[in-house]
Amino acid sequence: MQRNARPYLDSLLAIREDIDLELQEIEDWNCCGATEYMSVHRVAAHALVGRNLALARDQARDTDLLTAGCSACYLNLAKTDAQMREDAGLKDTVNQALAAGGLEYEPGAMKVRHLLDLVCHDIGYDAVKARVVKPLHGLKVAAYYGCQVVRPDYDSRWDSHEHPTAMDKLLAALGAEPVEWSLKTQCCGGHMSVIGPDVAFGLIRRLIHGAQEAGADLVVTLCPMCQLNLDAYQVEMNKHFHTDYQVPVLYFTQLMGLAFGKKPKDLGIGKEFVDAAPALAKIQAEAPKVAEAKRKRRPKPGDALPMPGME
Amino acid sequence: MSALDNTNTFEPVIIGFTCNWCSYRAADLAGTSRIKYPPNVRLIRVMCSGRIDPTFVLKALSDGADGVMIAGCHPGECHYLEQNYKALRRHRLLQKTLAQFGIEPARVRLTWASAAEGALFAQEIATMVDEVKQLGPLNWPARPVPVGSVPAEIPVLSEVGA
Amino acid sequence: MSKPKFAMYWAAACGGCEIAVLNIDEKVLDLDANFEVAFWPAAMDVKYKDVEAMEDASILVTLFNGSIRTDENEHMARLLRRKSRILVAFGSCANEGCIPGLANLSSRESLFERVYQANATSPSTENPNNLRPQASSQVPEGTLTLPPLQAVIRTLDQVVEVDYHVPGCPPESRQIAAVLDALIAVVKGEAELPPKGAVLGAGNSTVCDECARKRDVKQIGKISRIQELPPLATDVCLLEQGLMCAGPATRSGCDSRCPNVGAPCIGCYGAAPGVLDQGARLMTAIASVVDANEPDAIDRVLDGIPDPAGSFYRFSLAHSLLRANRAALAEKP
Amino acid sequence: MAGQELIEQDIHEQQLTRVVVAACSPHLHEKTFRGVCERSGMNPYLSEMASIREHVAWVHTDKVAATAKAKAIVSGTVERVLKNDPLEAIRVPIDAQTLVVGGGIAGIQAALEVAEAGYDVYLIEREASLGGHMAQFDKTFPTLDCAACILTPKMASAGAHPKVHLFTWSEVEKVEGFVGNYTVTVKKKPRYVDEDICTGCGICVEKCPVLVVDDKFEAGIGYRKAIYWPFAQAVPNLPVLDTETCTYYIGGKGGCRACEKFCPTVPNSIKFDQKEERVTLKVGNIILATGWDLFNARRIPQYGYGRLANVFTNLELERMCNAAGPTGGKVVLRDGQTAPKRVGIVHCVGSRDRNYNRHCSAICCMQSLKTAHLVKERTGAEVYNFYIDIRTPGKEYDEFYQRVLDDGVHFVRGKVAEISDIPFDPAEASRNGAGTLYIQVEDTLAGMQRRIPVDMVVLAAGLEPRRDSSEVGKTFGIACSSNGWFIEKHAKMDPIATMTEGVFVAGCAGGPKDIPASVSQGSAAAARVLNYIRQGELALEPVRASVLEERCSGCRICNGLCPFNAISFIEERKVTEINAALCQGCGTCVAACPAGAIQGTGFSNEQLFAQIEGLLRDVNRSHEPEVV
Amino acid sequence: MSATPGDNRLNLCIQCGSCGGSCPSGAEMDHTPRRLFALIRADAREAVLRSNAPWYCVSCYYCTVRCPQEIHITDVMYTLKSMAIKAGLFHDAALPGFSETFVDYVEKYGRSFELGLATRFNLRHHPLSLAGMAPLGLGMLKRGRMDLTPHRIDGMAQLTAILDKAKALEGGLQ
Repeated sequence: MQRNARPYLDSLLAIREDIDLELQEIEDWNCCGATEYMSVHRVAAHALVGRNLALARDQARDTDLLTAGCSACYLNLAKTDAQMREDAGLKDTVNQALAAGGLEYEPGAMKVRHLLDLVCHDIGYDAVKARVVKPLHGLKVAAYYGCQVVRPDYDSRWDSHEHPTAMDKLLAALGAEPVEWSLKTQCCGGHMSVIGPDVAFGLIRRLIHGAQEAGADLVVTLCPMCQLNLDAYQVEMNKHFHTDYQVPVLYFTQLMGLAFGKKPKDLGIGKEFVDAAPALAKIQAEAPKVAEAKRKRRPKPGDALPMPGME
Repeated sequence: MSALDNTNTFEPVIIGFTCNWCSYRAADLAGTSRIKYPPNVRLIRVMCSGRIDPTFVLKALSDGADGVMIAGCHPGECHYLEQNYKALRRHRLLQKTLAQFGIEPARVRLTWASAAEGALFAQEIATMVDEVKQLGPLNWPARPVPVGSVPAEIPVLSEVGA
Repeated sequence: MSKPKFAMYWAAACGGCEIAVLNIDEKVLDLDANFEVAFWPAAMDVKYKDVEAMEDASILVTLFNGSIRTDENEHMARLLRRKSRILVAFGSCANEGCIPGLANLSSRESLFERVYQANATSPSTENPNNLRPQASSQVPEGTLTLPPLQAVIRTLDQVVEVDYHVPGCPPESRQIAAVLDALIAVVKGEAELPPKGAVLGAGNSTVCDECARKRDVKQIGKISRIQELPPLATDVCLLEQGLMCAGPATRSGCDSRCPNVGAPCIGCYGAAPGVLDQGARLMTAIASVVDANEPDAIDRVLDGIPDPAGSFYRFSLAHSLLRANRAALAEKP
Repeated sequence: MAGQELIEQDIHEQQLTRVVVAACSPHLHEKTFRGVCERSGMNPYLSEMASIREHVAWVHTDKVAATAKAKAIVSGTVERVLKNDPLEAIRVPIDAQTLVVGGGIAGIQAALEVAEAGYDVYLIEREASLGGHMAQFDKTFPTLDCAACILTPKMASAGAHPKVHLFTWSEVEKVEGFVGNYTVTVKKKPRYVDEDICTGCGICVEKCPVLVVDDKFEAGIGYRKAIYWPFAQAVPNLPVLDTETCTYYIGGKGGCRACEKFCPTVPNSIKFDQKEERVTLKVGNIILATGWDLFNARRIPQYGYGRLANVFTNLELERMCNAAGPTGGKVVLRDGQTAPKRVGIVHCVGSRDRNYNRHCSAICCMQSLKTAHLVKERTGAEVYNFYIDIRTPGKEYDEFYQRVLDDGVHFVRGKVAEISDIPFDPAEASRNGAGTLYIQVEDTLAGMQRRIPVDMVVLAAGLEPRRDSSEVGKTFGIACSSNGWFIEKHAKMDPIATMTEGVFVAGCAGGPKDIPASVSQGSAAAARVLNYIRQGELALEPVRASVLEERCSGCRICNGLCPFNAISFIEERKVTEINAALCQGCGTCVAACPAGAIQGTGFSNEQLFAQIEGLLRDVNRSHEPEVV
Repeated sequence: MSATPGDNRLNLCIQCGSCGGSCPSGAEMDHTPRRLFALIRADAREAVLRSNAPWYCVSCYYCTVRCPQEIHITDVMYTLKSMAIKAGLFHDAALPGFSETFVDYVEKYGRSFELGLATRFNLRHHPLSLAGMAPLGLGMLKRGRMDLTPHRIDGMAQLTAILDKAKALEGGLQ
């Protein structure tokens, strides 16, 4: 986060006191191997993650919560923890490897949680709402969750693998208007942006186009990789397809900061490739009129069929 | 007799508890199919593996059996719906307890066999017999039975001291 | 008119049974009034040789407490059997081995090691020279002897025939008083002896029968030790609150003293009537109500019982079907 | 049968009190030899069989060892038989009245069969009318005859039959007793319409000003009033008032009352103050035909049901195709007007999927083929069926598949991955126009990913066990399998009976079935019940558990262990009791009782201890018993 | 061969294609995952290991959560990749190159290093595209979002020891 997701880190640091979040960085953490290491050496990949888990456990004081802001880091931590819990053989092997570095990890010792999960489910929407001083009224946002936070979801932390609602509820608590769209958890291109850009561009365009079609002013993400692909590669994608999409992509922590009244600069806003300023200019001081509560209409002959509800 | 000789000639005696509906019928089927297996297991039929009380196992072991087999219907197929899960739970706890008495887990085997699995049941028996042979005799010492040293008859108390 | 003779003896035991007898208060005077106390080392000085000199069957009733751990215990058990018309196994040790019986899970050697080894894990051991008690040792004054320790602890009825059983660790004083009253009534010719082998001073059901706590259908999802649990409800079954309580498998008669004050029953009154093996009953009961069907999930619940043999057989190990650990049993007596 | 005669002779001459037959497995001839003993005046339960054929002679080759084993088995059996108690079979009389729960096609069929044989039947239906799911369907496969045309006559016969006592808008609350002798408490929910007075003229429904979505019969695509008929051909022909939408109730019993005002009967049929009633019935047997629930397609968010307007369920399509349904039989998009030009039918929605239900719902393939045919016939649209496997194992079913192929319906083999309203790229968008739904699937036969544009999607949602099936099972003392369907006594040989004597299942309560199978099961269940009624009484094996009350401390360890509800706790005496007629004799509670207070006849502790001792009599132990 | 990945449940596959249908890069794959599983069953080792499919897997886990048989498809893909590397069978050397380059950086520094990764990978495998990607890299640098030099963690010796041991154990497993 220190580098390519600098705005994520800055915004998180800026808001952490508002939401009473005490954070400690794992000292001397190593890269989790993303999705790549697993493909080359499975056991070593788990050992790599195991080292982080063990360091976290040793360093943790009065907590067993381990949070990550990146999808891949979160997934890898959760995966190694879950698979070590399930598979005693793997647990032994990983611990034998860790022993070579003087470490040991008892699976389950740390509860691996994504940052969004902590904010939505532990801190809670009400606590967030209570901190809002500048509601984001008038801002239409597309909540984008990507893949690896909600899938495969080893510990059932989310309401859905396909259409989760946690971030939408969070953004609504900030006063913004989350749009309904079908692509919340579609792939941002992942590592294909490097190894097969053509595939990635197609996926990025679909997301950006879909968000725009749904009426979103900007896309909100929870992962540095997704942000990078949708933001930085949006520019590349435009070149590739000769298009001119300008959909800014921010982190949910940045929007929280804005709603909490922080200065955009302190939240790393301005460091994005697609300028978010025009979209953010739409934030109104007053709440827009709430659309009239939907009433059950009297049907007339030739009228539409009723729509099944979501519940 | 050396330990090695022991394993060669030792023929364990094993008590097998089978349920009426699946595992006992599996043994019947092994019979009607003429499937051969070692003669070391002596079966007791109960209605359900849920009837099997750890006391039976302890009694069999302390009365001289070298091992006990518990057989029931496969999980989810119990004739009495779910009672074989109770057998499973009791077996897990019994094993933990028996370990403290120095009795190896292989001596008390839980197995599932449907009425169609005569061959599997015979195989289970063969495997268990083999494993218990490797372990050697259990030979649990018989309980001491005190005899004698008691006055032949106890007088009625009211006569005493009169 | 000579009074019938009474004896009480204390083998491998803690002495609590003797205290319990004294706890019957003025009732002890009835004992004195109706019996001649012929032998009671805890209360008066009579030598073994005095007992040996008595005529066989000259003591009417002997309350024998404690289990058989040493050759001396065994000698006294046989001696008192011969001298007594009625031999009563008194208290949990004599009946089923009690807490000392848990030593049957270990070999004699490991017991010595634990107790006498210089670097033993026992924090109270200070024995830099690794001295061990010897059956006999020479001193300037002559030979000193100690009764040898036997391989395993046995209960009184595993050594000599027993006429009656009074369970409990210790037996409740109220129950002792009742047993004495019954004996006195028999002596006075006002009552008949109960059938041989009867259990006296106890109920015919289990501790739950006397427990005031509310009970419901049971499903145990977790078993904890009492210190791991939040304050317990005062009126709900302890087992249902996740505590290992031996009440369901333990003979009634104690007025459910422990559970009624919030401590789980640990089983000192032994098995319910007609039951062959108390631990097996407790084991099967607990396992039957474990709220899991998959082996791993079952194990997770059962892992809440770190010492199953010790928990199920806390008092009745020496009298159980298996009696002792295999290695301990294999030792020469 | 010389052997049997010999035994009889010996019993007489030697005055035998116990018999052990060392021969074959008891599963073959236990009954035979018990019969021999009974004929000779001995209690049949004082005999035992030692199986030395199946368990010894036929399976061992070492003759010496086999002989030793045979002797041990005989020794164990002899020891055991000494502890046998004389037992009497438990005889219970059978009440000739029958309870049928569920008024769908299976329940109607069962009720009519029993009634036709001349016995009283109570038919209980939770909804306001008989009919069940079949009443919602338009056509039935494979013959395409109209569901209402074949169902309504049956409903009418059941409604009119003097031996069928109908309780609609009612639920079974409590069942006590055992086979032959059940006492059932039925809760009659208030209809707010007096059944005895109402003539079914329908003026109240006509005058009611409140119109709401009908989630039940019309599957959410049609409307009904606050006081309404369940559907046009309802049996009984009575309206029912919904207090949740009626303005009189919503407004705190203030306004409207139009129904009451316009009701022409004297006295007035509308009874705003009608209360719940409870009726107690005595019956000998129970048939459960409680049916199924539709899988909630919202649980698969990638299929978009509830989110994407033009994604429908198969049940919605049934109503849409029905001429009496909300669209008058027209197949249209959610706008109520446009006929679709491209329609995708997705099979296996919520079925054959470990994330939802593992079972095959059995009817959706045929139903989807039927839907494809009807949609094609009515709209001329291009119709795509997305399937994993096409299953058409009924009479004339595969012929129907052939017919649909011939109709020109497209078949794509692949489980649909997702349904999206968002095109992949601008080219796709411009090709297909606005409002298109894209079905993304791997065409597994072509071996490629495809995105097929359609206007309408029909999800073939599967059949699920009723959401309350586990509670219902508990009420009737039967269990559900891990999938949630009621478990039959034997899946093949006894699919109608359950482990609880006197309780039978028919139709989809036991698992997904089509109409012919449900009707057959309804008849089969009736046949089983009639058999019991004709016998008049039933003999039950006396292998039972019982509680020694003075030893029972009421610890309640055993209370949750019986799947047949035979164990109950008597609060006043703080002891547990076992109902011998409900007990199936498994012995689990006997083995579990920590106080040793539960006895098991036929398999008592004493019998088993003795058998263990007998079986081990020949075992040489290195430590001889220590004699003191 | 089908036994190689851990508890993969592959034998439960009913060939329904929900994986291939769900895959974001499914259209680009020479064989869909479903087809790969059929090939594995057919013992067509070389066709499986030469397939580009595992390399095109974006680890989105759609196939895994949607699979009606709960097959751990994404994990199988990882295993197939590592098998392909070991067997030296590639559809396109560039594909494993990225993973290996990434792994190299992690093993040298304990952290990934985007600039180095992108440059080295593209230099080796797509030299022509490097120029095209340059503005992106510059943009990252300008926004303070990329390091010019890799960061090495302090516990590198420890990490190396752990990874060496893990690899030794892994070797032993196979």
